[in-house]
Amino acid sequence: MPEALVFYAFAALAIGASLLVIGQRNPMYSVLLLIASFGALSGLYIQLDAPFVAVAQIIIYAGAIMVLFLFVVMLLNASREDGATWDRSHPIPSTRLGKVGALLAALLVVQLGWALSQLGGRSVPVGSRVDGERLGSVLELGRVLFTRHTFAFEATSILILVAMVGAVVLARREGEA
Amino acid sequence: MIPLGHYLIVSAVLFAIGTTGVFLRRNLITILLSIEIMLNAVNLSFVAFGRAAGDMDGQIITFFVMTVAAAEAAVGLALIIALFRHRESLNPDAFTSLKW
Amino acid sequence: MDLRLLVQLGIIGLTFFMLINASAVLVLAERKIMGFIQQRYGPYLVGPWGLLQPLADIAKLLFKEELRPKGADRWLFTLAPILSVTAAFAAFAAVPWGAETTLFGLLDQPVALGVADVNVGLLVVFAITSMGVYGIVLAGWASNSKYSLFGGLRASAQMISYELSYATALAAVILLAGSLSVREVVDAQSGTWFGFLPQWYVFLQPLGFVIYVIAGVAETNRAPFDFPEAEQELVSGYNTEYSSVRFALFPQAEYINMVTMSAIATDLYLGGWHGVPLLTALGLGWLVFLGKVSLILFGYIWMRWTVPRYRYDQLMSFGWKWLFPASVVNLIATAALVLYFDA
Amino acid sequence: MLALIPLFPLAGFVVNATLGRRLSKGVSGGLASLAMLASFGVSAVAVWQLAGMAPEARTVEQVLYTWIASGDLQIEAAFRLDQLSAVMILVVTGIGSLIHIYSTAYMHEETDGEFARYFSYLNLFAAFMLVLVLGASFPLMFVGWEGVGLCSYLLIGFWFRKRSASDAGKKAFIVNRVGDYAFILGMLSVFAQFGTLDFEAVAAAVAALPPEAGFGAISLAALLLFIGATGKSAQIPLYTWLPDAMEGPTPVSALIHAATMVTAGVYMIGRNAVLFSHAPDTMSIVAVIGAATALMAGTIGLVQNDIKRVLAYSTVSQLGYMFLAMGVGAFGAGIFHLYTHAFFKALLFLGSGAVIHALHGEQDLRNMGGLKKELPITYWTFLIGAVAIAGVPGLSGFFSKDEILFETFVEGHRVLWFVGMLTALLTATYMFRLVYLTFHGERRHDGPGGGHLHDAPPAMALVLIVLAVGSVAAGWIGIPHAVGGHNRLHTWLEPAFEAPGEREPEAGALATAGAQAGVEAEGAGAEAGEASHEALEVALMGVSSAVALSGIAFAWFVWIRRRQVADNMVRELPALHRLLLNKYYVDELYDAAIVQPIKVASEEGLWRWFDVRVIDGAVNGTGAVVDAGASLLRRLQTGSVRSYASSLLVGVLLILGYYLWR
Repeated sequence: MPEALVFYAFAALAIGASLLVIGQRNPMYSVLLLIASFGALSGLYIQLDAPFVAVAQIIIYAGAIMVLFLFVVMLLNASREDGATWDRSHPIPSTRLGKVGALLAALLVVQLGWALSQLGGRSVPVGSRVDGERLGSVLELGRVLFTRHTFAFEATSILILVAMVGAVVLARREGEA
Repeated sequence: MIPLGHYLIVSAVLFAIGTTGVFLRRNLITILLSIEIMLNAVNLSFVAFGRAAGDMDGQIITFFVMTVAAAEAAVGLALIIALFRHRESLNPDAFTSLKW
Repeated sequence: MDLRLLVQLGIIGLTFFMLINASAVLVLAERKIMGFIQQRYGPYLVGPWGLLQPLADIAKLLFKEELRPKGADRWLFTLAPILSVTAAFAAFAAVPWGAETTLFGLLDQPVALGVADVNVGLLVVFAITSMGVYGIVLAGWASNSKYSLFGGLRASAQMISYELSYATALAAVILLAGSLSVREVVDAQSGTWFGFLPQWYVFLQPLGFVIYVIAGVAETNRAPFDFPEAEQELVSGYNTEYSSVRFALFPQAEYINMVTMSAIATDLYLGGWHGVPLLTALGLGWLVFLGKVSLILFGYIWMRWTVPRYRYDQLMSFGWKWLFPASVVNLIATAALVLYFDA
Repeated sequence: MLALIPLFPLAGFVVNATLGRRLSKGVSGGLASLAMLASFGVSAVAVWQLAGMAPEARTVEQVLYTWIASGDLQIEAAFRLDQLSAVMILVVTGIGSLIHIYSTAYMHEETDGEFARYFSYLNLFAAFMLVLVLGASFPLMFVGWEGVGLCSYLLIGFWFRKRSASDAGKKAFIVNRVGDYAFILGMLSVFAQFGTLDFEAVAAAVAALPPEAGFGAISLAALLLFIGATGKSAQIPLYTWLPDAMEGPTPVSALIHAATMVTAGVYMIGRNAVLFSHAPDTMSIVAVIGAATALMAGTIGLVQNDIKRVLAYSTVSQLGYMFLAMGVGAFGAGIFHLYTHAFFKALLFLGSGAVIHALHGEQDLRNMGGLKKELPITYWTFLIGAVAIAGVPGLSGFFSKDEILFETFVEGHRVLWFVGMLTALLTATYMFRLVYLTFHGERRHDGPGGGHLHDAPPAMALVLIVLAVGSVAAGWIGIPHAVGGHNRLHTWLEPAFEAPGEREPEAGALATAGAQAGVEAEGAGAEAGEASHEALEVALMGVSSAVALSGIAFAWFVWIRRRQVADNMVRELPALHRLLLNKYYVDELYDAAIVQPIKVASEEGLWRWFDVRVIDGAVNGTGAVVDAGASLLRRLQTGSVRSYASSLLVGVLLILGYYLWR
């Protein structure tokens, strides 16, 4: 069954890449690996009969956002993590904080697993009920997006605008006009 | 046909990885990346659910998440640049003092 | 192993082969045309009229020494050129270059000339080309040299800026054709107005076409927008530290990108393989396609050796303050017209 | 249609208040007057239509919108025009427009801005007064009630740069608060008993009950409402603000403090005639208070030296008459007197205004005299007013006042009747004292410009004349049967004082009203002996006219013939004179009994103790608590992103865990 193989390959790629993203200290590598994992994810999307989402994933995430990250990494050129002075007034020392966080994350995994185990119908094959043709069609997607979700769409556009202005204001040096 | 559960498991694992990243890494950029991982994990489960339920909304939500992620990245990176100008550092622990 | 699959593989191989050669041919063409424009011969020693010059170049490049600067990032330094060339090849995968044909009745049902027909093909092309930037950026960063770094930075900024106009121009065409599949867009342009004027979108989208071409030039880092490798400013930009095959891959990628760009332009604006009824009838439409593409390519080269390079800040402000607004206006106007005439 | 009536003045107010200072005097004044005239026209048309209907069905109602709807309290913002309010709106708009016109001349010295401010206030007052009159329910009436109070405050203190003026304004406002408080309580108790606040509904509900024997809930409600009325209409014990209110411009005194606002209390009682007539005890209280006020104010008026104050006290005492009438159940008579009084009292005030105008602000009688020749128009019109109020037969004042006295007599309140007569005597006396001191005798002042004074300018003169005609003729719609006339006003007003249910056409004259009032058992008997009735009435008329004439004669004797008599009296009865001159020391009494204790209490108790200790303590305490809490919580706000993130994640875990546990 080839598609199962494809799925496992992509899933493994995504997870592995993500692990490596947080696994080493060089932000440059992290960015690239994250791109890889996004690619894998878009593969999964294609398998889920969402080609448009897949392409958008590549274009927006890998093509735009990640370039932005890359740009910043190169701009700041701070390739290594630097140890900062941790002021002592904190209730939790920084190292322990990291450990605590990791522990919490582990708990999260447990809980999510638990939630999944309680979820009904998780073993039914995806898309066994409905055909992927309609879901795959960009036309349909656009129709839904611009009719039922118009408001959300407009709201997001405003959000983007605000974010843009904010970014400009933030990144400007003090004193610059 | 892949069972829905598999996708969900993948997304759960990705989410957990993102969370861990936020805590373990000491580099603002990497932390932002971890957040992106979480977002994508959620996206995956959305699309998977949508596919299983057979309607578009999963994909729609994914779009909105993407746009939000774009905005978040823009602002976040701008912040990082601004912060980096103040202290030549990207370590969140360097910015614990609430004003300087 | 049935015949059809064989033919498919053949087509793919053919496409790949043509692309590889395309770069070689283009190098020669570029140098010849440059010579012509600068009123000199250009290469003429190797082979008749210097036709074998590309081979010589390739040989030279192959036998050069592989240099890697000290402190360069081992993996990324190697990965970068591969990445860019891969992206370049992959992008062409979704570009159809000929009508469906039965190879003169050889097949019972027709095959499409082109590697793959994706129903969101246009987006796929766009997506992959947008990945192409990573090659350059990484090259700039990995080779740990300030010239390269600047080249990379410029490349990333420039590409992000121009992708917007590029995509918006495409969107207008998509609106007209009402489909994301390149092949359907092309077929939508068959036929003529008033019996003589071919129904090419360039006539409906003159502004869009101009925007597309300009943005395309910027995307492929060709002069006058070749800032990532601006000899006068940054020795050779992102590929300063490269040599031998690693270096060879970059121009290769660049030329292939040019071809892709032109091919897309042909498909979207110039009616692809349509336009010469006779050849189309003979099933030789792909020749028409080839002709158009080479025409555009000639335009590229011509432009490079005629127009002086911009200034970087000018490039940016032009992209954001003129090209992008223009493309947006174009898109909105198109949308309005489509709405008006359809409904 | 009805809504238009208050709307016109309101519009005038808005215009004058917003861009008044940019307008010239002519424009703003003209606008205001036009607004009033327009609303007068509308009300005239409305009343005409009303008159066209069948007598028992004469009510026009216009519901604008539902104002308050909470639980079983359902109040529409509704205007209702019936016979009673018809009279009122005609008085308000008619007299109002006249006074507006008068003011355009009177206030002419003011700057444009002040001028516009004055007229905006005046218009606003008119609007509120009309709301008060037209309101179909207690709350709406209360809106107008408070609104006119506000405007009276603003107008009394119009020259707020003058200390005494602003003080007087404040006094009026504060004294009225007492009454308004009682009014609110009255409203509440009415609602508590009848579950509605609409006048007609209340009347219907009350009519179902028998008249209260003894002092019960209804009487309480009525009493509270009456106390409210005493505040607004300057009756004992809350009358003290009215004389001070004379600090305001004279036209204001004429409009607000003589013709319209101060009669609101009377109108309110008339409006709730059914309610009051079911509370006999309250009725008698009203009657007694009214009579007492009439007498007391009359006596004070006898010795005051400020021309306007004299008029103010006469107003108070005339209002006393009206309340007396209301108290004895002669609602028609009360309203009748209200209506005639509006004419001649406005006339008198405006006349005094003309005098003051001529003398450039001189108000002291002792500096007047001998103005007869210089101000002929003012003199003659003023004289007419005086004659009318004094109750000389044939003029408006006579009929109304006499009717009140007659009713009082018939209802068996002999004592009150006597007091009324006494007051009538006093009225005649002090009015003519005023006339003589002002216009007759020799001149006790030096007028500007070589002594020649200019008489009232045309606008004022016109108004004076119109009002003079009014004060002569206004009474003629109420000529009693006894002298062969027909009391139209009564038959017109009759149904308004009965519950909507039992308005049968043949509801004969106030006999039925008396019967319902149930003041006396022999009210029913009154119908029987109609003939003897009329004879009695004629006799009483004779008495009262005699009284009036004798009062005039007395005044003539004292202040024209033998000036020294007055001085002798002062010399011989210094205590009495001082008592009267100082208005029975009531103000001082209030000051000692109420104002000072409140001052002390608020200063020592509220300020030094409550405010400083409790409130400030509370504030500082809050601050301290916040401070302490912050010093604890700041440990949470470490500023470390990751600690925030961890707390966030903990939250996520908890919530998710909760949903999993369930």
